[in-house]
Amino acid sequence: ADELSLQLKWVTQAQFAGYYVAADKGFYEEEDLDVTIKPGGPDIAPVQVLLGGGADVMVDWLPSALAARENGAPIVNIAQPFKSSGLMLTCLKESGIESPEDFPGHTLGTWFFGNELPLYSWMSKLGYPTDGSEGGVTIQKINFNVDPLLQKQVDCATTMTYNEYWQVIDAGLTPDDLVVFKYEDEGISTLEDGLYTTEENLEDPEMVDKLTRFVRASMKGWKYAEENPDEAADIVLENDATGAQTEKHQKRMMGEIAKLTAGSNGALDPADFERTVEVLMSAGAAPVITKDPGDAAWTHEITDEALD
Amino acid sequence: MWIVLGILAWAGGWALNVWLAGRARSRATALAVPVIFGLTLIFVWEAAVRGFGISPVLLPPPSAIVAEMGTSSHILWEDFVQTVIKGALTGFVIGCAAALGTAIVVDRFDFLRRGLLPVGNFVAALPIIGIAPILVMWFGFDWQSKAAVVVVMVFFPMLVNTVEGLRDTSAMQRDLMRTYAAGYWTTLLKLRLPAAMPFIFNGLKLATTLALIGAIVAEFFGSPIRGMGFRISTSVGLLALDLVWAEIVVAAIAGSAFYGGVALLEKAVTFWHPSQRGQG
Amino acid sequence: MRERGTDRASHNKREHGTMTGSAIIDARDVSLTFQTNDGPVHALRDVNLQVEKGDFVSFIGPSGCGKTTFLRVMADLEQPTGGDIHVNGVSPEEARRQRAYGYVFQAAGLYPWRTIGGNIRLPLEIMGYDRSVQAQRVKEVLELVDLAGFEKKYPWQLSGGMQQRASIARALAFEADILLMDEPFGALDEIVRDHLNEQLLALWARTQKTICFVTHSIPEAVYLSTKIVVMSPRPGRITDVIESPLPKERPLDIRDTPEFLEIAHRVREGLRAGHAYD
Amino acid sequence: MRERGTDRASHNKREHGTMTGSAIIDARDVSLTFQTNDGPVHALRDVNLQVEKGDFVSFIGPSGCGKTTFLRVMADLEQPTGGDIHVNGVSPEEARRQRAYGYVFQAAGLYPWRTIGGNIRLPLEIMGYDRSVQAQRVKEVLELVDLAGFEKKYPWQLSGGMQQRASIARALAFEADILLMDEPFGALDEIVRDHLNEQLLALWARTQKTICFVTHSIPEAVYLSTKIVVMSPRPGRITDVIESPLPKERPLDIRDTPEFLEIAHRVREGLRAGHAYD
Amino acid sequence: MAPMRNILPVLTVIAAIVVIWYGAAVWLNAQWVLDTAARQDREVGAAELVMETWSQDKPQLPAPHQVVTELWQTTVEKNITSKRSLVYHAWVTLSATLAGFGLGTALGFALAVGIVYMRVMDMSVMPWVIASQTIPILAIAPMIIVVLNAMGLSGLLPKAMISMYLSFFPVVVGMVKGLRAPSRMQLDQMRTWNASKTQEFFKLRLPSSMPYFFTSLKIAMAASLVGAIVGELPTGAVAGLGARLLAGSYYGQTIQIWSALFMAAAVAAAMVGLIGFVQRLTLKRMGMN
Ligand SMILES: Nc1ncnc2c1ncn2[C@@H]1O[C@H](COP(=O)(O)OP(=O)(O)OP(=O)(O)O)[C@@H](O)[C@H]1O
Ligand SMILES: Nc1ncnc2c1ncn2[C@@H]1O[C@H](COP(=O)(O)OP(=O)(O)OP(=O)(O)O)[C@@H](O)[C@H]1O
Ligand SMILES: Cc1ncc(C[n+]2csc(CCO)c2C)c(N)n1
Ligand SMILES: [Mg+2]
Ligand SMILES: [Mg+2]
Repeated sequence: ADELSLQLKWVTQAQFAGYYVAADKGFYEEEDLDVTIKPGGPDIAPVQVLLGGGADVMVDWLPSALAARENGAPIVNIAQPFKSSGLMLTCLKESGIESPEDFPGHTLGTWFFGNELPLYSWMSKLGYPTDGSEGGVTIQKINFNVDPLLQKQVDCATTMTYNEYWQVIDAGLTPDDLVVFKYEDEGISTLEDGLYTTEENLEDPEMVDKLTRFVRASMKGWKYAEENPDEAADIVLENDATGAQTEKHQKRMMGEIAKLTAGSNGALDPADFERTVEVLMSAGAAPVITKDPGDAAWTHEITDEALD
Repeated sequence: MWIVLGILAWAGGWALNVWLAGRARSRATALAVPVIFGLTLIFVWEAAVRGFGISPVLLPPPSAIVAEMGTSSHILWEDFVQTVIKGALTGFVIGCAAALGTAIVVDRFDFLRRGLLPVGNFVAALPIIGIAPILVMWFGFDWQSKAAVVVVMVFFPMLVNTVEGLRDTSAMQRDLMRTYAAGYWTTLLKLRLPAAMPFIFNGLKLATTLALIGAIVAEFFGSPIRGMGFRISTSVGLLALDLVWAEIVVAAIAGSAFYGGVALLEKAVTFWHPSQRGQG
Repeated sequence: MRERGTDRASHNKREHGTMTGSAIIDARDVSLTFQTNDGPVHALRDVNLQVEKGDFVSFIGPSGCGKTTFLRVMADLEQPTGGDIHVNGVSPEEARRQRAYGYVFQAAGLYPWRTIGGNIRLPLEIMGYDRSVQAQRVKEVLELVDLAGFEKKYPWQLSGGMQQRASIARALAFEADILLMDEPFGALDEIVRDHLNEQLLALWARTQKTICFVTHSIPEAVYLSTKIVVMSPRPGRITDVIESPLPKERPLDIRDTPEFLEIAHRVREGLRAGHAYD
Repeated sequence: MRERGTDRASHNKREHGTMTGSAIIDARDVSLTFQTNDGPVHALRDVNLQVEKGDFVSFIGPSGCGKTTFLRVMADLEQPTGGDIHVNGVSPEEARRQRAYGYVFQAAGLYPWRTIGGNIRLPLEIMGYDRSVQAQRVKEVLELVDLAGFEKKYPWQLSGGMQQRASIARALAFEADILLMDEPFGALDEIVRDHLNEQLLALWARTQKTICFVTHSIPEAVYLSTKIVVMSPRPGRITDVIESPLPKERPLDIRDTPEFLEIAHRVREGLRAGHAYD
Repeated sequence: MAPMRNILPVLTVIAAIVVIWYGAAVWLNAQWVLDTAARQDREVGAAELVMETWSQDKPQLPAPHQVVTELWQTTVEKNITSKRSLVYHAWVTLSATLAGFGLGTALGFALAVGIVYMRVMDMSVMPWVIASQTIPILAIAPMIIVVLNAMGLSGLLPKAMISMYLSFFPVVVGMVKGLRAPSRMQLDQMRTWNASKTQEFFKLRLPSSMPYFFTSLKIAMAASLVGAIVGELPTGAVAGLGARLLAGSYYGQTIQIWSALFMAAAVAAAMVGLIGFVQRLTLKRMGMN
């Protein structure tokens, strides 16, 4: 079998169920592939792993992928299993926020690494300064958990529909205590989990063939996971080496993830790409991308072949 | 081509140093030798990056880092103030002062010494990366939590060194004080603190490197949107490695300068100790 | 540990001591046992000694016989495990608090972070002397031990003999009634030693201090003392106490007189008895 | 630094030296200046000395006059800044490589992690003696210095005087032609000192070693030596070299003979000349 | 040397810490209890408040018994090969720690010997060794891992390398001091016996450096553990105490974080204790104590 390794953007969880299912159900084997899945984490930049040769393909979000590309990393999107964005801003109702008009004077916590850009671009659309000055908001970098929100260090925090939001709920708050703003609804959504590889790999026909088979099997895994969420969650749990995940949480996550993958057959929709670029470039202050990356940043070559 | 150049530079630099070190020891050679060594290292790095065609998102060449330091100097300065001046320095001062005070109390009451030091050693073994998030949770995002992390990090090395130093007087030196019927405080001031100075400086020197690392690492776990740790962690995510390395260079320079300053102070204060006199 | 009056000689001496009321140091049946891993070490056993005010007492005896230990007991640096000792009629501790002692240790023990002047000034600072008095005293004692001009040097810049003299100066700088000196002239050559012996005698005559002095040199002991205490080891005890008939005024050439040689002979015999050879 | 033959006496001695071809140590115009922060210290200037094979040479002089420094120059532990020195006809370095020296340092300097036996065995191990020879030698020298039975003890379990004896034993354990001893009997009392003096003389008579011996005691120097070198300080120079007329066979009471006292007197005068006091 | 004498003071201090800890737990967690109660329109009495602060799922500061319970459950009650067993994770970290410790000690030792015997190294290397330690390891650890990965090294070794990076420093510093500990006189003695450099090293410098050596080893061991944990973060939260800390932090599982922390400290204490034991044995055999 041909060996192929996949670098994830985050730790093993239902967010990546499609790949684990494909491996577990033998979809990769059917394509004569031997796939190694490497979990990620906050200290792992998948692009570095990819360029360093530690992986052949990676899961990444378009904003950080484009930022890397502008910094000289020749990476290309080859498939996009996630159609919609799961990012949202979750606010405490007690802070008095009910609609975007209420933001001024509050502290909004966001993840960085490129995830802050949609928020900046939203604020600039709303006309709020982000330097904490009068009539504006304060942007605070928070880590990948919800503690700052629970401890009221911030009034709003970025969360994923499938993960952090439920952690807030698990902590004892009810949906009634919260107000959420989905990026998808606010017109600032960016493309999330896509599959990327290097330009060099795409010039190698053998590799292209492998990737094609990989994408095909992965999409099969995704569709299987959508249809059998509980089984998919179990498979994910099986593969969690930290032993820190819980069944309840993963099953719920799988349900939410299915909503995000639903609209995609695996091929990138160029309109989504354009929208993401536009959001990123209108972020004001310190944009991570300064020029339109153009169509070189994605290709349909693989998906066309895989999904024909 | 670049690889050959790198090897040549390495050999040349080392030979030059061997020659310099063989000559009489002077201020100039003492300075020149490490500088030449460092320059050689940097050149070899540059040559390797170019020679092997290493991607700049993995390891940028020194020339790119220097260029970045020029263009982002205002960012670097802002981060330096936030992390080094506000976080590391405050924490260093508070932590060392607290440790010194505690050491004196612990030394006064033997019961405390025997109880606190073993427990202290255990607590000191708690990894910083575990403590930092907790302290950020307690002290907020700004520099106060960084200072707190630094305090925790420098406290025990400093405490242990000071306690050891306060006990490092010879029986005869103490007996002399007894024959003068000198009280506890007099003995502390005139005998034990001076005698403890070499140990205290050992602790201080250790604390300088710990303070800087602590302040930067703590920023990984939450910070306002400035600071060296913040910049490093976010820039890695965006693969702006020039900036990351520029920050690292600033950290290394600041750390070495800090260490050097304390070492100079040590030389001035403990000029009498054999380890200082030996190098003349 | 404590064994009482089994020994005739010590019993006699004790009675003698009781009669002289003015004894400035009055040790009765003093014993001291160190507990070590190898078992107890009897450093002193049933030591009885009376020293009058103004006495110059030399202690002589083989290495390890307890000379240093006895000095330490007097200065309250060591607690006897048996017997009683009184200094100036009070306990050694009380006397120490009254700052009765000037102690010259067997090794110089100067503080390396202070200059020679600073080292000599140290006890004066602690005892709260005036600044001007301090400077005056430092100058005086430095001259006394021939170290004028070395005030600003650090201890390690001096040779071993000079360091020893500085430590003597330190003990002389303040007004202690009792000087305890443990082999102070050990590392000095004969000429310097003679010179310092003279100086010490002059100082003693002038100030009426009481001096307890440990030495390995028989002539030195005889030349300096009004009372020579000969000790023997394991357990450390006093084997002989010789009252010197020599006059207080002692030129160096007194050392060639028959009286002197006779006392020296008696000391040597006492010392020899404490040794294993023949 | 180097200053040549300006001094009549040294010039004479040099000629004298040239005539005796067998000099085992032959120092000509040796000078040594230490460069310190305060400026140069002239530790030795124009030292001329010839030592014949089998000589017992004592060095005596005030503290800091350069005795230790001269011993160190002989042993190639210090490089002279002027003049020439030959040992056995070769340079000190060469002689050192041939393991010509047994050196007893001013302080005992035993290795704390080795037992007394182990310390004495150390040079034997380094020089590659057989195991059985090693054991034999250790036993012999321990007896020589009266430390039989202490082979297994560690240095800190011994008193200062015993440590000093162990360090003497260490220098005697291997076959060095030249023994360099720097105040070896400093911390010992008179009786032990006399005893060891006798032992040392016996050893010297038996083995025909050449011995260079530093001491502060005039009687000791006179009693032991065939040649007494008197030195004076700043800069360190040799002021007198006294060839002893005493016979090789020396009982302890030779110290009361007129010849002995005369030599002692001459040494004392020489020594006094090097001092500041009258 | 007499641990027995220390037990009472240690227990007293621990008791004091536990009391303060419980107090702090009430203080830090009370806000949350009050907020929850307010949302549920519920009144809490003082006793109730205290009890609830000590039994939250995700407290700001877990109470001691919560940590102890978690430790018990994840060590004793789990099969040690299970991924949910803290013993398993501790072992993963420990193996990287030991490998890094070994490498670091060897490197540090070699550098120290070079510095002591070669003047060039003394003058050129030392300042850079110090500078190297001012670099925040957490920042470059991911890059080291990636680069090593690119070179085909993965698994234990990259973690061990980071561990080594942190642990060689105390060994260099301590051993340079230790190898230079012999006095001038001791070195001169060796010279008069015409000892070779090797003999001088093994018979004098090495034995004199032993106390420094062991002290350095203790510090290096603690540093190695930190290195191994730091190295675990960017290998992808797979296994080990570092991964455990990380996972705990994503999901706000403070109890899990604290128990991983304590496990790490216990491992460090055990290893340092072991070195101390070897130290006492060695020094005793060398007649020094
Ligand atoms: N702290 C101690 N612990 C155990 N034994 C001790 C201690 N101090 C002294 N000794 C022992 O007590 C005895 C007397 O020692 P002391 O120092 O009084 O001798 P000394 O007469 O002063 O000898 P020296 O002439 O060598 O100075 C010795 O056998 C010594 O080993
Ligand atoms: N390493 C050194 N650096 C500078 N000066 C030195 C050094 N060694 C010795 N001296 C100086 O050289 C002079 C001679 O010293 P040396 O040790 O030879 O004296 P000594 O005759 O052995 O005295 P003592 O009787 O005290 O042992 C002294 O003034 C001393 O201060
Ligand atoms: C560079 C980069 N690193 C991490 C994340 C965060 N992230 C990616 S997936 C995921 C799972 C959420 O449950 C999280 C937190 C990011 N957005 N960008
Ligand atoms: Mg004594
Ligand atoms: Mg000398």
